[in-house]
Amino acid sequence: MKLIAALSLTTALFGTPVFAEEITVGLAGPTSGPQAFFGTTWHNGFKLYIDKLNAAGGVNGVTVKIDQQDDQADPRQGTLVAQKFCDDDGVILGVVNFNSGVAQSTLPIYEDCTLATMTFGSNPALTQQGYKFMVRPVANDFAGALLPAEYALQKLSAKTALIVNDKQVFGQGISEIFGKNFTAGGGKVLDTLSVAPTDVDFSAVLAQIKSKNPDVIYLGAVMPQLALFAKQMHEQGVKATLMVPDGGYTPEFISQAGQANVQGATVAVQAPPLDATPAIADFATQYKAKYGQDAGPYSIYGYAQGQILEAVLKSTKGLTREDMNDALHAVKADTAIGVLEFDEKGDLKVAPSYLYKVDGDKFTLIGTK
Amino acid sequence: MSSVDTSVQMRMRGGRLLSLLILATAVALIIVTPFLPNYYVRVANGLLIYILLGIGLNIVIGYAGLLDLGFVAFYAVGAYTYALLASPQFDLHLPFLLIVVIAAAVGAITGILLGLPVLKMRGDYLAIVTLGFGEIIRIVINNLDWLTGGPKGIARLDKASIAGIELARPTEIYWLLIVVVFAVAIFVWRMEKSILGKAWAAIREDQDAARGIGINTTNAKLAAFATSATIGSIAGVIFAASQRFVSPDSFALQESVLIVLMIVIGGIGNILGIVIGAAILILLPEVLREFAEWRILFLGLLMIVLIIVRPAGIVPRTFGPEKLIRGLFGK
Amino acid sequence: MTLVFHNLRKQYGSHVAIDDVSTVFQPGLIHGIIGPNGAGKSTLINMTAGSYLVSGGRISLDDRTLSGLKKYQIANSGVARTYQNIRLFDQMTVLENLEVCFYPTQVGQVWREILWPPFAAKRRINRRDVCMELLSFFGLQHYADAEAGSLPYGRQRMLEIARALVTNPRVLLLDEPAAGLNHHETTELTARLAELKSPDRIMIVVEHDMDLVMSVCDRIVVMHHGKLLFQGTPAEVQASSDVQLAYLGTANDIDDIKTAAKDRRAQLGIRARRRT
Amino acid sequence: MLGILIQQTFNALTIGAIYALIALGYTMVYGVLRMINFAHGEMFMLGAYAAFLALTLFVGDIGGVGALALTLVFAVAVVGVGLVGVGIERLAYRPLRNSNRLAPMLSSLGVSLSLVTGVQIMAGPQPVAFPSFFPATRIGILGGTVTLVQIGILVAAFVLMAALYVLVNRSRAGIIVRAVSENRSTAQLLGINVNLAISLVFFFGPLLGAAGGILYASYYGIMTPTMGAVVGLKAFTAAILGGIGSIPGAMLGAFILAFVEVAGTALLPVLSGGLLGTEYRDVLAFVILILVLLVRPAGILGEPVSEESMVYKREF
Repeated sequence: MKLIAALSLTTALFGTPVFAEEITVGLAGPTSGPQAFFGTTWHNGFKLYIDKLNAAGGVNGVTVKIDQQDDQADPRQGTLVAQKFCDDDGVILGVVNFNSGVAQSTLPIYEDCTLATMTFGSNPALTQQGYKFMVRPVANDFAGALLPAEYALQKLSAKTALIVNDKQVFGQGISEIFGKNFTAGGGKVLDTLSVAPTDVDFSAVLAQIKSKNPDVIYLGAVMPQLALFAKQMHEQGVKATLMVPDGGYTPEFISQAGQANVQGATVAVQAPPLDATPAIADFATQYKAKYGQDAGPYSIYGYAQGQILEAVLKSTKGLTREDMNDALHAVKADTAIGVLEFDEKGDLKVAPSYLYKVDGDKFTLIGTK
Repeated sequence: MSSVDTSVQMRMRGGRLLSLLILATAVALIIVTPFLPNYYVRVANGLLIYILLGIGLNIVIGYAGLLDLGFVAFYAVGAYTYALLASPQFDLHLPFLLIVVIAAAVGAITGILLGLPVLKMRGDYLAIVTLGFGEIIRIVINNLDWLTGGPKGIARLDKASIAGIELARPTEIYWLLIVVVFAVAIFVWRMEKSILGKAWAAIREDQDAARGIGINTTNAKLAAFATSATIGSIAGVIFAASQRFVSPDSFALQESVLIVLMIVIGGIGNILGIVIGAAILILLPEVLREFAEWRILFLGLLMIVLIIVRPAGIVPRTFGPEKLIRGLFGK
Repeated sequence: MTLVFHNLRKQYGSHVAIDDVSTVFQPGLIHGIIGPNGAGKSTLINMTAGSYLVSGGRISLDDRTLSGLKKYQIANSGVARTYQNIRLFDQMTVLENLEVCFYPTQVGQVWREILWPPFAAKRRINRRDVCMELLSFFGLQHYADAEAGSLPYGRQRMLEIARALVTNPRVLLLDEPAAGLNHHETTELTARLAELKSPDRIMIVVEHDMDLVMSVCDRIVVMHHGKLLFQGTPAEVQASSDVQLAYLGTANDIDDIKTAAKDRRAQLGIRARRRT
Repeated sequence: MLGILIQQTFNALTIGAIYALIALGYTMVYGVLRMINFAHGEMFMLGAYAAFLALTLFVGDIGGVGALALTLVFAVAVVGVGLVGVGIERLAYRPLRNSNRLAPMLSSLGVSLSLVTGVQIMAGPQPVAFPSFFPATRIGILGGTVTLVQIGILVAAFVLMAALYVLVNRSRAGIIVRAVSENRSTAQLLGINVNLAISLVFFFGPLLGAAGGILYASYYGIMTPTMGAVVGLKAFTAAILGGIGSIPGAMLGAFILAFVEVAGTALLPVLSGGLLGTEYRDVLAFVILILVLLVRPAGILGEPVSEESMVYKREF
């Protein structure tokens, strides 16, 4: 409300809306604590694109300043960060909420202060609650788990699957959806086993799995567990095909697991092949050049969110929070992970999904939807 | 003798000024905070919740001398009690105050259930077992999906309201917390001054000698566990009502450790110490936000330095609230 | 109306510390328990107070069995004690050390005390009055608000006895009350003990200081290797050749006992200084 | 069925061996200082990072490196971490030696936080792939699959533990440490250099922890700045289970805990009729810990508290 009052005051004084030369975008995620790796590399992807954007003079002269904040993947910290962005009238867009849990507690705050956000949490429930100021530029878990189930049933002729998840929002959610799709398609889920999110030793679980002899194993977890599991699976002589969600779409998946251990594993992700367009091929090299290490599992999404922001800035009527929200919901952005548009709930209209197979030290596209 | 008297008088005068200064600052801060931007109010709310938790845990650690590393379990019990009874989860929407009463009862029962098996243990064994209980509760919450929503947690909790007044915005929660913190602090302070509080102190100092003067240490310890758990549970209810979302992430082991640290750094066994400890461990990271991970490093090093410089905490055990008030009137 | 040991026995593994001890302690008298180191004197005190479990036999007070009860129950049956190594509540004030003894009688209405300030004030004054009177008796009234742990050693000994007296116990067990005290303090202690004698109170003193024992005790029990060797008045004990032989081994003079006691005191004195 | 049994036994032994190496550090420190050293898990983490650093500095590429060079790297890293342990004790714990018992414990929490964040800042928060010291050969034993890595870890851990055993029981340094563990003030009166004993413990404890960290990182092929927290807590639980302060107890506790974890994964769903899944594994571990402590309050091999020594004085 304060913001609107301030703006109407400016309008009254100057007659026409004043466009600032620099806007601020709130960027929040876990940059310390156990999930620091995900948050930092995701943020780096975003910053990489924004720095490029600013270096090129911004969009119509408007440059972007990033207010990066650490939410430690903790809902309580998340609310503080959200309120900080809300209180800062300069912040007109949020790139936030790496974790669905953090999103659940911050979305009401962003809604209250009419600050539009690109939310990262992929739990389907987030967009079902009627929030008007959020979009989710990543596929929700429904999309992420459909393709692998189809592939397993049709291409691999799998009859039985075994699900392992890390009992976290993402891992459990996406693996449940895989299970439903797999069962609906006529397959049989032999068992669902849970591991702790901090586990690194899966030998005991794997020994049990071995005795059940499933055709495929769906692993709902994140890095580095995906790589550790793949490695130990091979070492323990489990023959099933391993299927993992998008966290595995990173060279680290292959290098940490050991190339030989991870051959044939499938990864479902929203991103097209890295060599699909020159821009994406660029991304990986640019990232490495700038940060001195390979892109993290979610860096590409950060990069794409930068591209969405660019598109929004190009199309927005003004630089108020409301304008940005309208533009964000109406945007059609051509990004590294495809053309993205949002429906009225804020979900992607078309959530592209690509399925890759590890082949040598590369990911080979084996299916798309 | 006369020189002693003057020095005492001088100390008193200095003490009076100090008391006045501390109390005036506190009152000013309490009144000014709700008029600051919401971010500051939310930070203050977080601080107040931790102070509440600190007051609760201090009963067991500071008064009774039992090292409890699983305190977060009660916090979780309270938060989930609210979440289950005031959310779409089971479509139950009980009034806030009723839930506070229920949560207090559930907290007390949990406290006694936890207390019973660990009563005979002491020191480090007690620490690891309470830690284990904290973890057990968290793991169970994370896995009882049908009840607690599992890792997804429970969202869209009801707004709290008392007598038709809605308590949802940061400033409203702030005033709720101010009232509760003061009420609980006064209650606990009176408890400490009561015969039960003295018995806790005796158990802390020498458990066997305490038995020797006729103290039923089992009951006294259970009373400490139950009271502390009740306060933790009430803090959980307010946390859930202000966050309007609960998930197991908020109740990790680190939270228990954080509260213990707060108590020890601030001054063990002392309500004022808890406030100082909470201010250091909760506010400092917020103030230093822009330094990202460096602030955590700084916090770690600061912890070591503070503990080495003042092993029993910043505020001495004897410098309680009554000293402040007495100091104010020069008595 | 007596404290009775019935065939009392204490065993650690195969080692028998107390072997078939039966005796009766009368109210109105001060009973001394003496014996060389390791004779089992303190073990008797510890078993009576419930600090140690009883392996065999029975302890009864006024026909009520104490052995088998929990330590706090024994205390609440009217048995109070002091410890060989002083065990005060160090970080509590001197006054609080006494006040806390009201716990068993006052805990019932603790809710009222917490929630109703006038009641609490009344209680506080009441407690304070009783305790201050006791402190005055032991000359500790000026220390009331000092931390117990900060008191000089001798004062701590007195405070511990004062603490044992708050509840006006039927049985007062004193485990080496003179250990570590200087001559002046021992004299004071002797005087206090004599004054504490009352027709309802059974007082038992375990002590190495023979001057004290002989001057203050009415009856003396002599322990030797866990067995009850002799009991009688101080004069009878001093006259008993059994006691002299067994207690002193080859020596035959009470002065040797005194030397032994002095050594013991010096030893405890070192410990006392290290504590403070 | 036998195959699974053999395989699971080896799985448990491998995890147990790593827990044991870390649990020993907790128990030794507790023995001399009666202190829970929460920073000990970080020694485990530092071990892996130190070894990685030594590898990159001295060896470069892991491929084609002889066993001697690897052993050397291993030695440099563990000794380095041992020295760090001694330094930490000097700076963060020694000033607190005569204060309340809670103080050094909380100081160690500060040390832990600082070390994790420090490594996170210097090396980055991302998991780093760690080279395997052993070839990934699989061996079939009666239908079960055991890897050479597992056997290598078992051998290395047992050699280290045997060395510690000899050190503690046969060497002069061991006598000093044992004397101080037994009774610090008496040892002091007898002219034993207590500071030396404590420094020795803070050298060998972290050294073993670091060795555990290297084996662990090499086994799982990965290291992260936060790897010490979880494993440290497990090892601490193991030390308590076995009876903290007791060296054989720590080893026993570690293997018991590892077997409980594996059994929890393998049997919990079966035994509970599907009611409790593998996710309750850690609950089972803690429940067993609590049950053991109820029966034996000082842990399995801990010295039972005798009636006489039940002097409950203020602890903090």
